Amino acid sequence: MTEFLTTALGFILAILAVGLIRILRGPGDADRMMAAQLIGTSGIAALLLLGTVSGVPAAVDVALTLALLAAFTSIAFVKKGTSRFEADAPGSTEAE
Amino acid sequence: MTFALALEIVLAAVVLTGAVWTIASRETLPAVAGFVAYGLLLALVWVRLGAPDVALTEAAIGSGLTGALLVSAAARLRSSEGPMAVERPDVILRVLAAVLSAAVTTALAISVLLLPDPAPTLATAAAENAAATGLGNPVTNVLMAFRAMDTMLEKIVLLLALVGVWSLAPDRLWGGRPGPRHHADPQGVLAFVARVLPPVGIIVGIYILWTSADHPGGAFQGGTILAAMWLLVMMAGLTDAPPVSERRQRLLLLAGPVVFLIVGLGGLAFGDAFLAYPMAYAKPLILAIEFAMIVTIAVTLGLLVAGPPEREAGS
Amino acid sequence: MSFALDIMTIVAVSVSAFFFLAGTVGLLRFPDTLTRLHALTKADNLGLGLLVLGLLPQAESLRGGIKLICVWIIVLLAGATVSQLIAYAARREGSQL
Amino acid sequence: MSAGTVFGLCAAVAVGLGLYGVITNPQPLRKILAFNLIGSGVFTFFGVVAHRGAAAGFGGDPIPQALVITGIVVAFSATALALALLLRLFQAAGSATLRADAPPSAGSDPAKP
Repeated sequence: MTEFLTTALGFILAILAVGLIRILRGPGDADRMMAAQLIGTSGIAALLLLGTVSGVPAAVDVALTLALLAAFTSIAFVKKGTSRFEADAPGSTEAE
Repeated sequence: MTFALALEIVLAAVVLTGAVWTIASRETLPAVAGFVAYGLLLALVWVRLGAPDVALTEAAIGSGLTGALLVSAAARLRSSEGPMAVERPDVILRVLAAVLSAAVTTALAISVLLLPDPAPTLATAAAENAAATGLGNPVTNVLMAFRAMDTMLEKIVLLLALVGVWSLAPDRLWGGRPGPRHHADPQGVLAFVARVLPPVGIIVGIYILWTSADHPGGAFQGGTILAAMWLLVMMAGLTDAPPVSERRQRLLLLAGPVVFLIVGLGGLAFGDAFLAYPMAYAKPLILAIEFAMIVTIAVTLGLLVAGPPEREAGS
Repeated sequence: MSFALDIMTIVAVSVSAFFFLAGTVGLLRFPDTLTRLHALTKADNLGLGLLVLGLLPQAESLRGGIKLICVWIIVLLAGATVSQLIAYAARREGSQL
Repeated sequence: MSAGTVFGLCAAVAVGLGLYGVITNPQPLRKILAFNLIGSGVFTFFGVVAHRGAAAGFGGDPIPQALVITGIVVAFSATALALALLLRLFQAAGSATLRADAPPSAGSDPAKP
């Protein structure tokens, strides 16, 4: 079982590396944000697998923290320090 | 064993990809993204090194909060990037820097390979004295009891950094509110997530503190989550950053260090030394310090990310 | 019983790896931003969800299992939100062209 | 080759990369990034030392681990202060360069906060 999960972990890490390359290539900011999102999710997946493989149950706590902070950082990336998130401002959203 | 070794080599290679990207990227924002990914992967390394406490800290502070701080700074500095990107140091300097860096790397690599065997360790000493505090997590024991002085001074360093950041404000804005006022559609997605996520985050943050008695966790890590949730609510425009002159906020900033100091002085008065906890009360005292500290840490970290005052208090 | 649980882990983790692969291939190969975003959400929701499902039988305690599910729920919530924000950003970028 | 050795070598490379970045990159923000890279490399190195000291049923020596946690927090506060200084420099001088002879860029209006 450990061998299988280790292989899966290696695979997820490879996907994460692909996500890194996507950030490198761009081209637009949107693609970079998507790649960051993929890195966050696959990082959490890798962490859960690693915790099981290495027998560190606290890895789940790390994953919880990472999930919350990844959401926070992703949103900070999308906002990029601007005070107004333009697409979300009244007027530019679709009529509800 | 070879399976595990292969895994470690793959992990190290991916970590270094992030590091190379952080240095080599031409634009700043992708470099910051690379650094955040690097921090995330470093958390994996820490889990692998048997240090989930450090993994939590790296994931929360090293990657998440530092990332948010760097992103907003990078976005504000973007307009200065144009002429700067062209400006490159000459070839000789770069070659010299490369030689120097390679030399440092080689020296460190050699010292890794030559580390003494068996390694010196204080783990046995930490285990022998664990009964004195009644806590099961050795790292919390070291942070809160054996080396409590370090932790207290670190709180004061955080506070000094905040004072430093605040004092960068122009005179006329002193006492004002940090950062820009954020606005977002109150019915929009951002406001939605800023309403749903923080309650979950607060529970997780307190859980991380609570569990730190016997399992990996702690006040820094929990406090960072709380700070991130507060910043999220601010980013969604649901609340405003308080003016730096606000008295309640100042009290919260001081709560952790003051409780720490009082307990420390109590040790001096009733016990053997500064910060010596009486055996019977060690655990409740440590918990009291940690609860005061998580509040202070959350407020301090949040305000450090928010930055110096930029608007007048009334605005 | 433990054998059946192991089989469940292997199947769920394999399928989850497939979804991660699909999401990544989509992210690299799909022609425009919104379709790439569509591919990405598969990795988020199904990939991680199936991984959590696969790791549940290996969890050491009930508390560990509950925390695993919490991780997935937080990622789902955050992923759904951030995907929308990215889509807005992409539309803004597109309209500027 | 033990578990720690791989990550120890990884840490050595991270320190070297960070040092190169600090020296060669002209942008102060990138220097701060690179400096953080050096810091995390040193922390990882220390983590390898802690891992080798695993004894008494612990996964590693808790003393270096606790020191690294303190170090990460202090590194964060230093980064926050450095970035605030940089942004203030940008506001006051209109450019974020460290060169003394740099012309003020058109990026920002110094009079505007």
